[in-house]
Amino acid sequence: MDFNFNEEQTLIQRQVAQFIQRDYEWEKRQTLVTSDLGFSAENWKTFAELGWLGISLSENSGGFGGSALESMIIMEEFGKGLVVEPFLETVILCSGLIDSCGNEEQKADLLGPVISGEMHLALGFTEPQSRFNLADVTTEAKKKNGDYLVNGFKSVVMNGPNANKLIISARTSGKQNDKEGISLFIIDSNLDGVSLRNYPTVDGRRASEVTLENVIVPSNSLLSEEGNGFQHLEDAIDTATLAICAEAVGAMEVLYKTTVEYTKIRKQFGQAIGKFQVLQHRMVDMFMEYEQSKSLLYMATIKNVEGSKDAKKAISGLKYQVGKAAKFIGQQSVQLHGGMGVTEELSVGHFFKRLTTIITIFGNTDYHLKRYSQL
Amino acid sequence: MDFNFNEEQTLIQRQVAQFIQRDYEWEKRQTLVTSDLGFSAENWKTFAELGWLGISLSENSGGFGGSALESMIIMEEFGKGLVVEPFLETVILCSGLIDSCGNEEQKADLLGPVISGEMHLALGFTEPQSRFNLADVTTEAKKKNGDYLVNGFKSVVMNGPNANKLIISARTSGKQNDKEGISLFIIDSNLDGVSLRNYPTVDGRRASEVTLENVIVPSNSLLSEEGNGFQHLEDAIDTATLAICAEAVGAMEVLYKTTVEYTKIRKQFGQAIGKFQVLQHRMVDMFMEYEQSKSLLYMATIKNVEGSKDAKKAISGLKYQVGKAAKFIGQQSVQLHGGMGVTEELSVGHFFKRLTTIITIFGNTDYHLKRYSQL
Amino acid sequence: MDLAFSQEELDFQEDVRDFLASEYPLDIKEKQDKRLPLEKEDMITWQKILATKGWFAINWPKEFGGTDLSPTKNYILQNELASANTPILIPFGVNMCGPVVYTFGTAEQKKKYLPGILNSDVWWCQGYSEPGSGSDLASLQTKAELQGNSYIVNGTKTWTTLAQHADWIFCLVRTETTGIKQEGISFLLIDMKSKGVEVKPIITIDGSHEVNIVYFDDVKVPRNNLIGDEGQGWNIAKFLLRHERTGIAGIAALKRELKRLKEISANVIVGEGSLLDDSKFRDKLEAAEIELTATEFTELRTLSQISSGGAPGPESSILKIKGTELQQNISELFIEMLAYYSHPFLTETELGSNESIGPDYAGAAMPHYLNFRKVSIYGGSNEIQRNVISKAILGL
Amino acid sequence: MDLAFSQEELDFQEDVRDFLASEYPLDIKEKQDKRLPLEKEDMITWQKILATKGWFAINWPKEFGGTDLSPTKNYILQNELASANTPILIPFGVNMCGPVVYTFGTAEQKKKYLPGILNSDVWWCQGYSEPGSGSDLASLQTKAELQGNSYIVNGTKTWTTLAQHADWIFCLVRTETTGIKQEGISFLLIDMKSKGVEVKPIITIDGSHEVNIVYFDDVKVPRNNLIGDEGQGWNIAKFLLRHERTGIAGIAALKRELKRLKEISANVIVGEGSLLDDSKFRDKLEAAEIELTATEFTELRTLSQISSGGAPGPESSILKIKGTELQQNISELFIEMLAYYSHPFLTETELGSNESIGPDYAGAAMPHYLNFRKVSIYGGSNEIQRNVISKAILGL
Repeated sequence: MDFNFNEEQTLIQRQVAQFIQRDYEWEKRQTLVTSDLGFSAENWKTFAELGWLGISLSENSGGFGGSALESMIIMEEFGKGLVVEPFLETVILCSGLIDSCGNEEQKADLLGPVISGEMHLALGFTEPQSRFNLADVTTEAKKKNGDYLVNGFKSVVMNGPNANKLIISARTSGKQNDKEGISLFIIDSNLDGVSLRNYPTVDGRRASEVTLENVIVPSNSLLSEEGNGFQHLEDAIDTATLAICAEAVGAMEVLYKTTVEYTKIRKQFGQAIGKFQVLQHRMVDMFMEYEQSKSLLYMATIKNVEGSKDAKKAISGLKYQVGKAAKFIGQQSVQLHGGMGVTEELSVGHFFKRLTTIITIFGNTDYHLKRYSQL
Repeated sequence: MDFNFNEEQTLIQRQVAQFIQRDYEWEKRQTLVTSDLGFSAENWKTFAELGWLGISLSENSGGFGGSALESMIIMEEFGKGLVVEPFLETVILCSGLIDSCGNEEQKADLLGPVISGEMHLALGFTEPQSRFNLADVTTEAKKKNGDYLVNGFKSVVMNGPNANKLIISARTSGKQNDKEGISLFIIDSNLDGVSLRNYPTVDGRRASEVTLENVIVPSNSLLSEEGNGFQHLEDAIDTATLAICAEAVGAMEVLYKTTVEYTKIRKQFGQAIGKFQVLQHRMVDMFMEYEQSKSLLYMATIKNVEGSKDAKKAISGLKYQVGKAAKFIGQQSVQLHGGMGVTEELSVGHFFKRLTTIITIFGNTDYHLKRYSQL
Repeated sequence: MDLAFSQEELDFQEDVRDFLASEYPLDIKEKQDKRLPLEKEDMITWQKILATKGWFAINWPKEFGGTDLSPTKNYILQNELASANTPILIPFGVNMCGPVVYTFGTAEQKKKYLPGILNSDVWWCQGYSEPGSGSDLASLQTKAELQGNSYIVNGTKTWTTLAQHADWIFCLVRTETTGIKQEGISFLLIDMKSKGVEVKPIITIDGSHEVNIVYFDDVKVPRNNLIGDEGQGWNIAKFLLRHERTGIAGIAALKRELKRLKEISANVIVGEGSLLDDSKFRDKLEAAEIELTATEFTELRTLSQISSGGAPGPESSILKIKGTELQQNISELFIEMLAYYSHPFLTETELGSNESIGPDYAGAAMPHYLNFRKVSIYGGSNEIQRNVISKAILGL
Repeated sequence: MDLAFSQEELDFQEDVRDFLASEYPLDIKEKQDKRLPLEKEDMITWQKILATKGWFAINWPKEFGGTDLSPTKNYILQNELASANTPILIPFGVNMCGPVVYTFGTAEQKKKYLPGILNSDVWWCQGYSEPGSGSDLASLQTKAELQGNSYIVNGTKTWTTLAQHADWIFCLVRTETTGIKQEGISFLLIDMKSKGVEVKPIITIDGSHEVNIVYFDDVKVPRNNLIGDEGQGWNIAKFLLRHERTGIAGIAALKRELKRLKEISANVIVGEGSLLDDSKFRDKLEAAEIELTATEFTELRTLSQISSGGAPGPESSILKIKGTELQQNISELFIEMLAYYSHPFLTETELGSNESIGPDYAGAAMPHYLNFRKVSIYGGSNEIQRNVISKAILGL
């Protein structure tokens, strides 16, 4: 048993940490959030140049053959900077999916441009009624003249506004909620019949409602085989869940530490509020929630890399713990900052908002406790 | 709306409080607990003389025509003294049941002696597999030559060792878990085929495992009509739930106040531990749990007296709250007393143990939250 | 002991219901039902309508133009108003400045200030908190120096709710810098149009402009704007805090929101059933309902004590704690219910444009959740409330 | 990073399993499986058996007769022992007095005391707490005054676990009453057979006799029973506390108990299914399992740091807090599972007589629940542990 990073991993960690510290100042990040694009194209170029966009992709797709461990390292550091660049959506979620089940042509077409920073992707895996059930798919794809005719609606598609291509789940057979009969399609955002309503989300990111109306999708846009998309989708979401938990762990570390430091300075009744025992113990509980989350993050990540048979169960256990911790640390950080905690001005409120969405994304605490129990 | 007791009720409250203070010293109580009988026959005589044993029974049964409000007042005070006399079992649970559904002969035979203090009763309503489901009855009663032949097993019958008569639920028709087909029988503990294994319980009381083997029970021992016992049983348990919640509220009041006083005296690190903010806030939470429990106790009791249509729901809400509060106040009282809290010597551990059993008796917190939700 | 209403009280309830059915303006009702922000005019309009029935200054003594409603009728009124989802009243005039003026003010001051509060023509805001003061209110630094017949006020107030609409502000100011800090505080009324008063918005994490910073730069305030004596400000503030806390639990509004949550979640499909059938979600909802009922009856017990001649004491701190915990808890359950659809974050204008993302009840949920983080912080944080109970009730 | 065991470690695991299958005495196993109390002889027998394989003094350096087992092998061993439900080892000799003697003792002291600990012939107990000292250990009052070549010891120790069996006690005593209170404390070994030592049982709410009060009345103790220098006692105690806390979480035993709870509750019928199918019960059980796994990996991360050269630091306070919370939590779930059958309260003799009330696993559940209230109080209460983390890690 060994919990240490190897040399290469340590290097990546340092590199990302350095980027956050040097090139991701808070004020700069805030201007990105309100910009048209919603993030920095320049930063994205830097990610490409430093090789981060291909680090977790397989060598035969042009990547560096890393694993969920490298993604974890990057995402944990990104969490500390509250990075808004859509690394999770384009690289981990969509590229990971293509890497694992795309054909050679699709990999060449899409992953090359992703790795070089020229392509953005988004995954449409939820519908208004589907909540966290990936098999609840009503969007339909019917064979027609060798193509597919797609009709349906995908909701809250993260990074939708910015994506050149969308990957969506659609039903080619079976009934709503059937795991069988779900297919994945790569759809160009510009295709006729695809319309996006774009909007900002509370965590300073962007998403879209995607309407698909008689969209003619060529059959070579099918990812993997017809009807067997569910397992690939679930695997991709699981990998992304690990990654977003790593982001949360990074964000929680900053948040609890910021709060501790704030209470050392902020004075009330003639003393630093960090001297009040009730607040001390609450911060100890925040610290412990963070440590417990980090322990499960490492455990679940390694189990996934090692292909352990309880890897999926470990992910649900992790997301449960992270959801619980993110809520507690987020809410208490705001509470301990007092009025300042609820202003747009301080970073604490923004960390809190991102942690709040992370609790929901890919399934909330209740959902994952139930899934843990069933796996 | 009015939350004040009337003059008569105030009088009863004072009378019981005075008894606890003057005649129920802690050391005396502790000798009762380890005595053969398990409580004081003399105290019981006093209860009879003061009229407490008949206070909640109807006038036509020889009682004083009081209501659940009077029982609440007595039980709340009893809770403060951790009274071990089986008032709940003999008077509230069994006599209340007979009063509500017994025939004139049964009332005359049994309630007179109860009111005068000469008769003790116990209710056998649980079986090893039944948990909190009153309809889960496998004990069988078959008609035979005008009598009933009863076979079965009743578990953890509170006050069993001391009861002259047992009331038991038995199935005269239907399947296990059917609400229909349950009948109630008054059985003399001395009947052939009735055998009791008696034992102390953790709260310093007594209970029995009751085996019924080919017991011939005369048909005039049937309470109410054959097969319709369930509703009466449920009503009796509900009334007793109100009463045991009142006891818990009394016990919680003593426990949180004792703890507050202890922390004012007990010194650590050169100061009274009650000066530590973490302990202060915890005691505030204990106080609030107590107040919230008391509010629901009053509400549920009045609703029951007024025959409100959501009276049963109010009882389950109350038992849920009391279960939650009893656990928190009980555990934290021990914790704040430190090592002394876990010794037999101090009263705190005994209050904790009684609160622990009250959490379970008549359905625990989970059970009542579910029932609340279903009513 | 009884919970039943008398016939007179039942008639009163009927009266309130009839009034709401006919007098609650539809345009305001629509905004309220959609959880859209109200304009200043909406709030004033509604207050004026309530005043026609004497249901605005309900706690004021009759001699000052109030209704002096009985606790039970007040309970009935609040339940009916909340259940109809009418706008909350802005408390700074009617529940705070008014009672201070009629309790501590001179005859002249009563004559000058009370009518504008009663008829909602004058909008008041509250100048208590300062940057740095937080829960330690007595550490406030805004200075009022007497020069001739005027106070010259310098300093900064913050978290000033709806100051952008206000005509007047009542302030705690420091008239004495030596001695015990509480004893140097005075209660001063300041016209917001005075020279040297500047209001700067604070945008909160829910994206709204509700609170402000108010700067006072050599603001000249007539000496007879002082309420009570110099140095009496802290006592006046304590008087207000005690009165403010009764009803702070906001039980009636919580009941409405919980009911709404239950109704909506019964229609959110999860697997074979609804979200309300989901045991984990339902448990949280039912537990909240029980806690809410307990808090309601704790409040009623407190009111019953007051009716029997007791004064509202530190028990009201329980209501502040439990009420705000429930507000936060229920707003959080809305987020859980909405899942991904709690994430879209439109501006208030977009929210009002009928172009919601997801179901029409979705848009306001996250702003509410974020906004409600404040309720455990302001008005004496819940930590401070526990300190109060610890000291005043438990004697620790 | 990896979690896999090496081949050598897998072989070791096999070795432990084989050993347990053949060497774990059946009579002891039966008592353990029924959760019945062990006799002193049972405990000693088992410790001696473990010692034959070098699995008793696993953390001791080899030069003193220990095994100096690697952290991973230790982890494997603890898991196998707990999973087989072998008796817990009495820590006072092997994990406490032993390390103190070989770290701070003279050559002569090592020679005198270590063999008796290694072969379990000498039973040690711990004289730290005093009536009134509680978590404020440094306030201890038991005095040792030097008279010639002996200390004269007077005072009272309390909560002394299994002192009724003990041959020797190691004590913190006060050798200096002036100055900083920590600096006047010394570490002294006392023969329990000395004149003036008296042991009085304390009965706890679970009905058991586990702890005692030990009185010292003019007890004469040879000067060379002092470990280290006079005044070094506090440092020795801190050294021990740090070492004691690693492994204090008791993960392996918790895993066994949780597994047992799961297995039993799967057979408790509730309605149509089992108690394990009941969503509320199962949620609590699964949440405990996740917390347990997190704590296990927090411990492993800490051990990994130690292996990489770090010293066990205040992080171990997390393990104390989480481990004890889990112990209490799981013992509580047993009560919930048993419902009414947790109430019968038999004596230890009756429990051993095979005449249990209800299912045979029922009798020990309530005593365990009650007994486990102590775990958040002793060894530095969980409040103290939070103070430690606050100060030492968060710098507050």
